[in-house]
Amino acid sequence: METLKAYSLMLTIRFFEEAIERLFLEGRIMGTAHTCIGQEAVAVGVAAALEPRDAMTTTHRGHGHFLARGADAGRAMAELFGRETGYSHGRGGSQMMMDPSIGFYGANGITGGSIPFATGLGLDAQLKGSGRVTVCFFGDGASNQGVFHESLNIAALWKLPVLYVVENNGYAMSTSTSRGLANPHIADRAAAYGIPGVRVDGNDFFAVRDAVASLAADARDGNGPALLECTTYRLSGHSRGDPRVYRTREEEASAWQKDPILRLEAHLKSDGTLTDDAIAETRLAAHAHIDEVVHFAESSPLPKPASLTNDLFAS
Amino acid sequence: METLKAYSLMLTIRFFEEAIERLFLEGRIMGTAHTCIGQEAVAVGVAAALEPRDAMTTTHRGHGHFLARGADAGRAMAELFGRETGYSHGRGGSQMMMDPSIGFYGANGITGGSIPFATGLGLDAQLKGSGRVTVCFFGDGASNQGVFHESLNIAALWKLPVLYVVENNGYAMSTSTSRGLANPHIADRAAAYGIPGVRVDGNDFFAVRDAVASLAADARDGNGPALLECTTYRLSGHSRGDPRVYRTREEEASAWQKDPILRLEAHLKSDGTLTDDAIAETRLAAHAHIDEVVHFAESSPLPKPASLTNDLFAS
Amino acid sequence: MRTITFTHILRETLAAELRRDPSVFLMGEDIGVYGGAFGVTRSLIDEFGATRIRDTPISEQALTGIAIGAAVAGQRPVIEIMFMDFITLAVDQLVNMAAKLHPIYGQSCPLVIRTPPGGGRGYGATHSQSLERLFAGIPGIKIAAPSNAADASGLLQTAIRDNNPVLFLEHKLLYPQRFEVEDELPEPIPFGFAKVAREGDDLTMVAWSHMTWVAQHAAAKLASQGIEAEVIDLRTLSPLDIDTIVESVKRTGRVMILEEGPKTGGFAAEIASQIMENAHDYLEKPVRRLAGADFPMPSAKNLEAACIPSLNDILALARELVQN
Amino acid sequence: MRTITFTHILRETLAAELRRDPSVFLMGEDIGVYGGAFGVTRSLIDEFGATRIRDTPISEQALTGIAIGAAVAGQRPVIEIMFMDFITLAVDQLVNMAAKLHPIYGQSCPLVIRTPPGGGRGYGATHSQSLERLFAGIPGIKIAAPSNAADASGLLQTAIRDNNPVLFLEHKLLYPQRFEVEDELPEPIPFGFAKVAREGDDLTMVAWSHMTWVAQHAAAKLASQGIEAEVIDLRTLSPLDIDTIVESVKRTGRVMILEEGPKTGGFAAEIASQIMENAHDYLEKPVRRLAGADFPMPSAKNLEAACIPSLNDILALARELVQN
Ligand SMILES: Cc1ncc(C[n+]2csc(CCOP(=O)(O)OP(=O)(O)O)c2C)c(N)n1
Ligand SMILES: Cc1ncc(C[n+]2csc(CCOP(=O)(O)OP(=O)(O)O)c2C)c(N)n1
Ligand SMILES: [Mg+2]
Ligand SMILES: [Mg+2]
Repeated sequence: METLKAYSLMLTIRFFEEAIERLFLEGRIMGTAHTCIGQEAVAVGVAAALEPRDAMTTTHRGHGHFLARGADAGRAMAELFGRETGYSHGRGGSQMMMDPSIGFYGANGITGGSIPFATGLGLDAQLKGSGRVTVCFFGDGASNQGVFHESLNIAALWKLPVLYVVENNGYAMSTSTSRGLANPHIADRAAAYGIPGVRVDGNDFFAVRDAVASLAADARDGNGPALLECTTYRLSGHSRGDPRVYRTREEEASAWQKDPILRLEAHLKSDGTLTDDAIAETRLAAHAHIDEVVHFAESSPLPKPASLTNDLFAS
Repeated sequence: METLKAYSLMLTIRFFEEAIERLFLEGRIMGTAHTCIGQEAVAVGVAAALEPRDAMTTTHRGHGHFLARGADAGRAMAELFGRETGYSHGRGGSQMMMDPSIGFYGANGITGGSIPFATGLGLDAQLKGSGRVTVCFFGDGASNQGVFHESLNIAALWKLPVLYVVENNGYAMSTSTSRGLANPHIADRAAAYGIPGVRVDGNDFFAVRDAVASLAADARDGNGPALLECTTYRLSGHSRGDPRVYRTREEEASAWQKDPILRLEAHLKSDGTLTDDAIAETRLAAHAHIDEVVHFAESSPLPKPASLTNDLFAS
Repeated sequence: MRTITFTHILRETLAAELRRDPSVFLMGEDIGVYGGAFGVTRSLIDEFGATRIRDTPISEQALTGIAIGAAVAGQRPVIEIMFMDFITLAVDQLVNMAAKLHPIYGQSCPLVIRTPPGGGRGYGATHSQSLERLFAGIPGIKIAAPSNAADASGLLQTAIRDNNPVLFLEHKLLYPQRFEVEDELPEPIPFGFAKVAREGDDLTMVAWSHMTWVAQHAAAKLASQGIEAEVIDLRTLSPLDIDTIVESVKRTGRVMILEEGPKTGGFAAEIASQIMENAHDYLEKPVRRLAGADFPMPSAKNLEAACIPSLNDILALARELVQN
Repeated sequence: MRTITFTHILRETLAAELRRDPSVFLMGEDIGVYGGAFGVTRSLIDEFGATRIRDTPISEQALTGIAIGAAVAGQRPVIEIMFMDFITLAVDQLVNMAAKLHPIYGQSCPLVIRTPPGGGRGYGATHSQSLERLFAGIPGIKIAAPSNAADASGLLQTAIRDNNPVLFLEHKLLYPQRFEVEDELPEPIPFGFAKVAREGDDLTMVAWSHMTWVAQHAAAKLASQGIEAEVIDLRTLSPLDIDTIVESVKRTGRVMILEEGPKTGGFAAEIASQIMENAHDYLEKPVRRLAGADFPMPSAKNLEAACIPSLNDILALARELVQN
């Protein structure tokens, strides 16, 4: 993925998420959602290093991963609107969308719930010899779920081609990593399974991309899984209506200084790839795209309850 | 605990377990049981280092721990016979006995199931400031359960006075540690939680005792939990009727060379504590004790089904 | 008298119990400074501190097991499972450990598991389930499912003072609802006593938790049409007060059981069976269950609504039941 | 014809399916060289190797979740949970992931979970439970519970070829039992079709898994006393063949449902409710459930026996049902 594409994807994600926060405030969408503002470099950095055949699972905070992987933003947004055109026909909502045609296997709303699923995708790849690498996203909080431990042990034991990417964004809801993890260096947990544990600055698109490229290549070569910790910060609240009483506005302000989008923007400006005008244009285009996305979603038809009856089981 | 007492306890455990294997063969007891032949030095070494106020949880292979902790062998055996005089009035069987009066909180038959329970005992001790240390026994196989990870993280985070003792006896049923653990050095898992991980020869009574004494003192002093790996070997089959197809007779023969009881016996002889005659006498006494135990158990009355009706709930 | 939300009376009750008994403590994810996902424990940390209002990592299995161990050792933990859907992770600890402690080992396990079931908020298939069915068939676990503030307080007190594991259901639609209550917190309400929420002789509606309100609205509507429905609010599922149900059914001869969760394999089936076993000869019509769709809860508002028994569903069934 | 144990026909069936379809593989604890705790998979590793007869660490939650992921990707995993009691550890993965895949995401999840429920072997409270109740109320999971070798084979084939999660119950008392079967493995048996294991017009007995045998023994005894009991072997619980039950009940007017697990909150309640909903007017007597004690399974032989419905219990209830 070229850097410009990455930049524009990061903008798309940011504006998608901002739109969602707005839409909730305006009462135009219901239920709940978790936005990934501030973490766009992880999503896009990872996606930039993957091949089309590769796979990905995500978390409750998964819009960015999905968009980075190539989702149709309109259909994703339609899912949040609970419309028939949504990825899950309005049945899933923010946390429950999949699109195997682009190697995207979603999340299920259970923190850590997709870790074994991703491991199973890895087993499938190994059985088929498909050369597919699966990226398994999860958060610092999710790394405390037992199934993390079970899955990594098994993946390591069987040398499955899975790259476990923990987005350490400092918090699990209100619980800071230092209050949730006895050893807040999540990459250190890799040693328990005898696999590589690597830590990168998750706000640095290039660092994420390069680390993933290298670890994915290892996994593809049959060297087994790895654990990649991307340190970042959740600039948004945990979910809508989070008063963020568990952290200070100063801390947030300083985190905003490290906004991964501004960082990539600065890079693109300093190396001459983009002018201020071009930046403004790209931003405008991304905004316009999201406006269309929202319009598409909101004007899509509602799903029909009758459609449920026959869909419980696969035939 | 003086060494002679430890030696005699190890014999009691060995003969208790041998009696059980015989009783199954003779069809005098039913259900199932897991014997700890070969692992007696762990049970007794740990118990020797604990104080009366301390607590212990065990595993499916828990008779040795229970006896080392001071259980009445007759009541334990009666439980295996399904008698009213058993610790659980015949309701529990081999895997389900507790006696809080001696700080023994049993197991529940679910591999790893007692790890959070022990952690909860540690929380209780911390809340009460009771100075109690809890030893949590589990096997190499159990260390692959998610709840191991969850519990150790929490215990470390909260600095609970719990000593996690993994009896690495080489196998989880038929699964050797190298086929069950990506990194077979279980003590290495401690680093994930930032706690001490120590490995000792679990067939060496003194090594176990001293390691526990030191780690328990740390825990009592408020320094939090530790993970102690005791390497040993399960000389018996996994449970009754195990044809042991997963390992060779040669491997077993060489493991028998390291029998912890013979080892302690040799030590006691070489340092002049015990003569050959005294050894024979101690063995005879232990045998006689177990004969009585079996007699007590077998001649105890059956429990009455009617007793169940009112016992579902505590009042 | 005063008005109070379900959330607030739960908080007051927890505070009162924390003051009353030093062995009571709360434990769960984000229950401290954050106050819990639904705000029930908000500000309790100010009075009771982080030791007794204890945040945990995201480790439902261990936090439940830790509470069990602490309970057997003499504490009275009240844990919060943020959404009932997540209790699936603690099933082993509850079924194989907590539920066995007294019947097998003779140990008390005074543990309360507070958790919100239910849909209606568009949270989707893993944040909307009514999973009392997972525990209703497990001997050794009690289940309370209050529908209003006074009952919530009285039953929660009883749950905390009980020496057994109690699953305490707080339907998420109830949290913001306001109720008239006495100024003082009520006395503990003994388990196993249903409440007749509305009297009537034409048919019986059995419900619990949020469904009680749907039933009561329906009953009010029916009354305006000359049909007097009795509404029985179970308050606890285990133990089940079958006597009150049977007494009512003997009078009305017609009964429907309302359940939010999927119809198949739900708790309404147990109630229906017991009614049949105890009042068969008084039934004018077969016992009817009106329950959720046999489908995971979808998130879209219109789909979600279609999966939960509605006022209209109840009215239609009630009319059918009272016919001839 | 030949005689074969339940264990052996399961093994033959697994082998046949492994040969037929390269995407089928087995996974579980100690299923390889050891052959599984009950020996079902013994020697399969010799033909199919350790890749397709895959031992796992003791990690029920992950192994289930891994199978789910692999299934969605196109494999057909057949996992073994060594005792059904341990499936408590996999409830989250089954309820929140497997059961949601098709209804919510539109994905197929061809997964079979083989596991032995049941008591009778003195294994105690965490190795003897009949926990079909945990899944019977979860839309999206199918449940098969064969009682004999031919059904076990036919249903297992169907389970493996089904594109949905199927819980496959192998009662541990059935494993060593011998059955007459054809020389060839039977054809796949479609789900949702109960079998009338014995015909009779005086009363109906509904059972599944091992309880079917207790029912048949009772029916034989009753026949010698002039009472003709029809025994319906459900074969699958989800989907439930209510039609066959109703047809029988319409003839007999008297029905008992047999369940090994505790009575309260069990699956018999669902069956009883559906009978009432569909055949109320034909019932001469209320539907009766004969089920296990509401107590965890004790290990002592005499206590265990007291917690499981016995031949005598059935005979007594049958006589009561056919009176006047
Ligand atoms: C099993 C389970 N427990 C708790 C929750 C509620 N919950 C949703 S997200 C979240 C925090 C997750 O933290 P982390 O894994 O760090 O991801 P982040 O939100 O920071 O992206 C919690 C507690 C859940 N959805 N599932
Ligand atoms: C949850 C669960 N899974 C599987 C089992 C079956 N099982 C009993 S003991 C055992 C092996 C345990 O191995 P380990 O922890 O090393 O203890 P050891 O038997 O070696 O003492 C297994 C698989 C069980 N009882 N519980
Ligand atoms: Mg986080
Ligand atoms: Mg072992």
